[in-house]
Amino acid sequence: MVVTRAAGAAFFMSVKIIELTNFEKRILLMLNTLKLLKVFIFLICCACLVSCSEQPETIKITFIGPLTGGVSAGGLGGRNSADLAVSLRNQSPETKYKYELVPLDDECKPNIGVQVATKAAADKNIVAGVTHYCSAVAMGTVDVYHKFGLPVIVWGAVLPDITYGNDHPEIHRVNGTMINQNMVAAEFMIAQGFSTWAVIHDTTDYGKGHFKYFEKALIEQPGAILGTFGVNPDQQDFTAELTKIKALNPEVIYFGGLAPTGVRIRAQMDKLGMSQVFQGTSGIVSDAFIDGVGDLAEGVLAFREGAPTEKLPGGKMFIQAYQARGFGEPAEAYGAFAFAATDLIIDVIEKVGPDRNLIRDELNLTQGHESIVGPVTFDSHGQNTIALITKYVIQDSSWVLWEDSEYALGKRSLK
Amino acid sequence: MDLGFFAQYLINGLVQGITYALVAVGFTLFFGVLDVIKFSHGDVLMLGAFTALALFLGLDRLSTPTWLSLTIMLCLGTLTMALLGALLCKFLVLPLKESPPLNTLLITLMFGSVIRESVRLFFPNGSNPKPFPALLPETSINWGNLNLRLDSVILIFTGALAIVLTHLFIQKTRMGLAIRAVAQDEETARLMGINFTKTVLMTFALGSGLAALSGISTGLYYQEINFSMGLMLGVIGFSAAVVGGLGSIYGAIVGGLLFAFLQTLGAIWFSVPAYKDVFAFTVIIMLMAWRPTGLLADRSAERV
Amino acid sequence: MAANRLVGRSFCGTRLITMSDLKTKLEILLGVALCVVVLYGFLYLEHEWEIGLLLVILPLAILFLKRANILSDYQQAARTIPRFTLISFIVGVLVLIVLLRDEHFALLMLTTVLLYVTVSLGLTIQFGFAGLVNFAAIAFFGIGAYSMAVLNYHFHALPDLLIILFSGLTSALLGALLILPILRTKGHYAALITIAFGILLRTFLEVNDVFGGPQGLKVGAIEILGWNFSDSFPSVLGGGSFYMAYAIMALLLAAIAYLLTRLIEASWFGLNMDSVRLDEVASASFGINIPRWKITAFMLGNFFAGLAGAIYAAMSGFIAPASFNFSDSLLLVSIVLLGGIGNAVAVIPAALLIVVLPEKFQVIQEYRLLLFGIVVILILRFRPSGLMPRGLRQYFPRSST
Amino acid sequence: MRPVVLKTVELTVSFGGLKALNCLDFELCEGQFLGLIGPNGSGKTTFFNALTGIYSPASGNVFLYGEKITGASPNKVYDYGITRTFQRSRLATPLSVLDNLIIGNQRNLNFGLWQNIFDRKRFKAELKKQTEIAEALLSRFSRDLAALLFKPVSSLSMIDRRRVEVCRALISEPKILLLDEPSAGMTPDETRALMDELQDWRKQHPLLATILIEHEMELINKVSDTCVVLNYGEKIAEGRYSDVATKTSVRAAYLGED
Repeated sequence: MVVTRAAGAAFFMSVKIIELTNFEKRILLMLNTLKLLKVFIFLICCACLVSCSEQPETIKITFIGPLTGGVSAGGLGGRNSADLAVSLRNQSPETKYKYELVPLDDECKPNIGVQVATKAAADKNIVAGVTHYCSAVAMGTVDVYHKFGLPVIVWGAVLPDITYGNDHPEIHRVNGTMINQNMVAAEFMIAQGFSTWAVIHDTTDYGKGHFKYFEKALIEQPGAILGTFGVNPDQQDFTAELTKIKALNPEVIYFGGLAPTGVRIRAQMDKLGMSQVFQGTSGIVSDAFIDGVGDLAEGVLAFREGAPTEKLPGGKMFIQAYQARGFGEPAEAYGAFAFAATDLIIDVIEKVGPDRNLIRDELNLTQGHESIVGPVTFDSHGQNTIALITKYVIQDSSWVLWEDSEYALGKRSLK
Repeated sequence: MDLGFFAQYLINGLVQGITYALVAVGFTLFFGVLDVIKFSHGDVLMLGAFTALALFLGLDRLSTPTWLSLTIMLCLGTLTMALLGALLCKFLVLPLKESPPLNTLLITLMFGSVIRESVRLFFPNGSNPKPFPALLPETSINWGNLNLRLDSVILIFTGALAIVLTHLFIQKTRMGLAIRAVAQDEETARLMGINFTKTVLMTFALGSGLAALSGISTGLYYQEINFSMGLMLGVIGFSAAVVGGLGSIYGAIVGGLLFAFLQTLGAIWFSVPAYKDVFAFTVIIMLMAWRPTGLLADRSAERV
Repeated sequence: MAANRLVGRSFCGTRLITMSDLKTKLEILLGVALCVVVLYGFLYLEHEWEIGLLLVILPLAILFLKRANILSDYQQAARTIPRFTLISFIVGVLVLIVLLRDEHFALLMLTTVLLYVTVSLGLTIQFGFAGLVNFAAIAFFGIGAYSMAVLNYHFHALPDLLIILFSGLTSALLGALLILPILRTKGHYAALITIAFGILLRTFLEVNDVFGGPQGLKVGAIEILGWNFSDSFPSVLGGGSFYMAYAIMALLLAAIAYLLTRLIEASWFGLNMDSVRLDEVASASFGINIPRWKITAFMLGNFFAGLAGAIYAAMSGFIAPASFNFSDSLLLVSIVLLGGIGNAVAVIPAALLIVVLPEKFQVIQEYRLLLFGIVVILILRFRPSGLMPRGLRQYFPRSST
Repeated sequence: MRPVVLKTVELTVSFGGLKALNCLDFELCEGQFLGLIGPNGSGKTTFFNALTGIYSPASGNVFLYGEKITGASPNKVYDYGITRTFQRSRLATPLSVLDNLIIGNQRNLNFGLWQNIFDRKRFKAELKKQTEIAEALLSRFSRDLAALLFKPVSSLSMIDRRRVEVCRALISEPKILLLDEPSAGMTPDETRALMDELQDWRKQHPLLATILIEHEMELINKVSDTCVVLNYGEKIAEGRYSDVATKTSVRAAYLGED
């Protein structure tokens, strides 16, 4: 419609010029020019095209995460999971509306994130969002969602400030923050009898944040960090850092970062003949880590927010359904959260209808909502407070719940 | 510092330095013959490693003995990349010969990102890091705090051998002579009856083969490869080639070792090792201010 | 006398408004309108089939303009009528802004394009005129953005226009650190210095917590005379998205940068910069002070980048080191190359392509970067000197004969 | 005897261990046309480069009207009134003929920010003046060339490029003109035409001193007042061409004997 206006404006402008001098002659001239007519027809066609593009819509939910670039594995897993949630609900006969997932790529870059967040938030047909895997991107976009009033649930970014750094009622998060994760991690490790750490973290918000909260958590415990090494996530070679750590001789190497970097560090530890316990964060809870490291993965520890998916009835269904759909990429650690967030949003829409404000308010009232990552309860900042932290250990090339592992039973030993 | 740790740093740095040097030699060769920078070099390296991995996975099914798969991986991986390099040169680089040199840089860069994205999308589960088989003997000697592994030593020697062979090839063979002639003066070389296109293609094949070799040895060493491994290696290799002096093989070696040395030094010095790149690149900028045409480049005055 | 005739031809740049000219004028107007409509579609359309259709229309439209001789008429007009390009650019974009006044996202993209145009104009001066390769454009953009964030936070009392200016200056001054190595090196060697600087700066911002570290910084909105740019556009002026204010500001900046670039090109400054680029030895032998022109070009280009960065930071409200990657610098360089090195007009369509195209590929999700790479390769391969190669220097518009 | 314009005393330029110029004493008078000859690699172009500040001499001095200008930068040398052409054409080929000539007239351009960017009227006037100067100069050499003022140099023929290069060196009305093998790449006829045009210019600017590096002995014989012969960076002979050409040392140098 607006373009019809554009064509009108163009016509108006041309008329205006004509008025400047002899009107009739000009009109004749114009009519005589076939060329001009053609252009006009062309313009009108364009205008029609644009105005015809309005059509009845299904209810749209956006998914935003990194689909290209270095951490796209996590993003693609999340996208598939959200997609799965939508299609499962669409298949169900109880569902009132038809849903459509609009996946957008934030490339894990804040500027692109703001761009696509604006795109989603400004689109009236999108009523809610399942957004962001990278914390820096989420930090940049929360204001955008607030400004446009788009209710979103963060499905992967773990920086506490995303929910706690603002009072925006639109922002929610199903996954826990790195605070809870590291508290549990520190307590657990101390309980296992470890007391000295060396920390390697990548210098992104993810790794650096994890280090910060792990350090905080350790202050309350009788543990000591002997050395900290911030590294570039693109870095290939870590032998210099590891040699330095070798000289410090800690009991545990704490790694704050994502699987690709973690794989390199664990593999290179072996090169230097280091056999310290490798303790990771949620970022390495992925089959990619085990695939990448191979046999060296045995005994690696990691922690993840949320209840163990595989133990919950809905979770089992998720894992099966995901496999049944035959996605090209695995769900990765946060796929379950993306699924849970999408499912929660659809539940809310089913209840209150496709209206952003109603969805926002209803989301804020969420109390003990059952999901595949455990019950979800949002606090006043929209943060899921039921911060179950699951402890994992790699046993025989798969992530095993600590409680179920042979390590917990004393059959194997970490040291 | 403890002597063992010192030796350990030295060995680590040497492995890295040789890898950088291998990449830098490629940059230097391309620049030598065509005055172009081929920025997809790092991604060719990555593709070489992935080709070798795919070969291995195939051979593994046939349960080929280790030494044989290793040889096949090395030969086929290197040859495939050499072919790719030559094709790239023929269809993307040579046609742009008359346009500004930056165009070549950009087109190869985009080609690199096409390679990268293709591997990410079309290699099974390509966006995740892939384990690379440990095919080299893993015997290691512990000597105080030094853990010297046989595979590191083998890789250092292989890398060095590859560079020496490249050098000999360029200095002693007819083809090498042609490459040198083209590098010195294209027109004169043509007048002397040298097949220009063939020589350039050969050089690109050679450089890309070296990249594949360093990709495979990176895989063998770190036992892990990923689709974005070529990005940083490409930039560092380019830096090494420039600091050493474009067009000089010795320069590439010196540049590669220097860069690894700076990074190691930075990692030791700074409490936050990520500063090591800040440090290395700052030193590079200062070196460039001091020696504007690189450390070892031919500094003969421009002909006026 | 022959001399007089020649001189007369080249300097009598008076507007010829004659009857026979009218058809041409109308055509040009329609051409501009067509461009606006197509651009509108380009920025506005979202659906897969619409974009597909647009991809068909776009070449058709270009073919149309060519077939109807409108393109050449337009070029003729640009050569003969003073400031023709600038005015049609401003008017066209203003119309676009008004048309898109409620489309937040399209306005955001348009503003980004305009800011990238500004940076690319800076690169045109640096690289297209003086021959200085700058692979750290996004770093200088980032310096401007960070200065904006820090200055706006600490010196809130200062008027924001002044802060934007300071951000540009900071960018130029920090760039001055590189002057010595840049002056001493040439070609690929100089390229390395800027590459190193770009990587170094990003790592520094990320490792160091002074400027927010990897988590980034929030940036306050621009406020001029009590008008907060992040509020909706004043209803007195017709209302609209809050991005409208930024879009107009970016348009103003891009227009000034464009005007300045063209004036530099059409003066002895541009002449000397060209000479420095083409042959340093010859230039020096004819008294050209090479450092002077290189420094001027380098500082000015970085100044442009800094200004654009400052506005960008205020508009997006948030900046983080991860936004200022080496790959973004390459994107900017590719705008200049794709457009046609040294041609100030060419960066406009090129920036549009490079910034908006990947965004339009969102429908193909993870395959979009792959396709983008292939498109750029094809353009470079078959238009090696860019979409609109630079022509001869024209000091003043000249009337056609 | 006319006053000495340019004088070098024991001028030495060395690259590493190699002495490209060795203790060269040299004098050039006002209005003189001096031919500089010698076998390949004898240091002729090096001599030009040392004079124009592209190479800095290892030792020795250069005097211009008795004033020491040793080691001056190339743009300083230009300001002193010494211009040159290059053995391999060094024009800015993508630029127009006019642009190239204006580049040669740096000294007389106003580089004020105000005039260049803001006061475009005054700039227009200056441009007009420069265009007239350029056109007048070109038409002295070739009327056809003057018509190509607004064409890119890359579209010009070899001889026209040479002409533009010579004009670029002359447009600022220098005191000393250094011509480095202008005949390279041209037919003898073209060379002769160019030299005639140059002689014509010299008639109107009698004070212009010229040094010509040339391999065409015919040409040297025809146009030069005196000759200097270089070999291995040293002056081996000086005088009228007819005298110099007969010297055994010169013949030996050219025939490659020791």
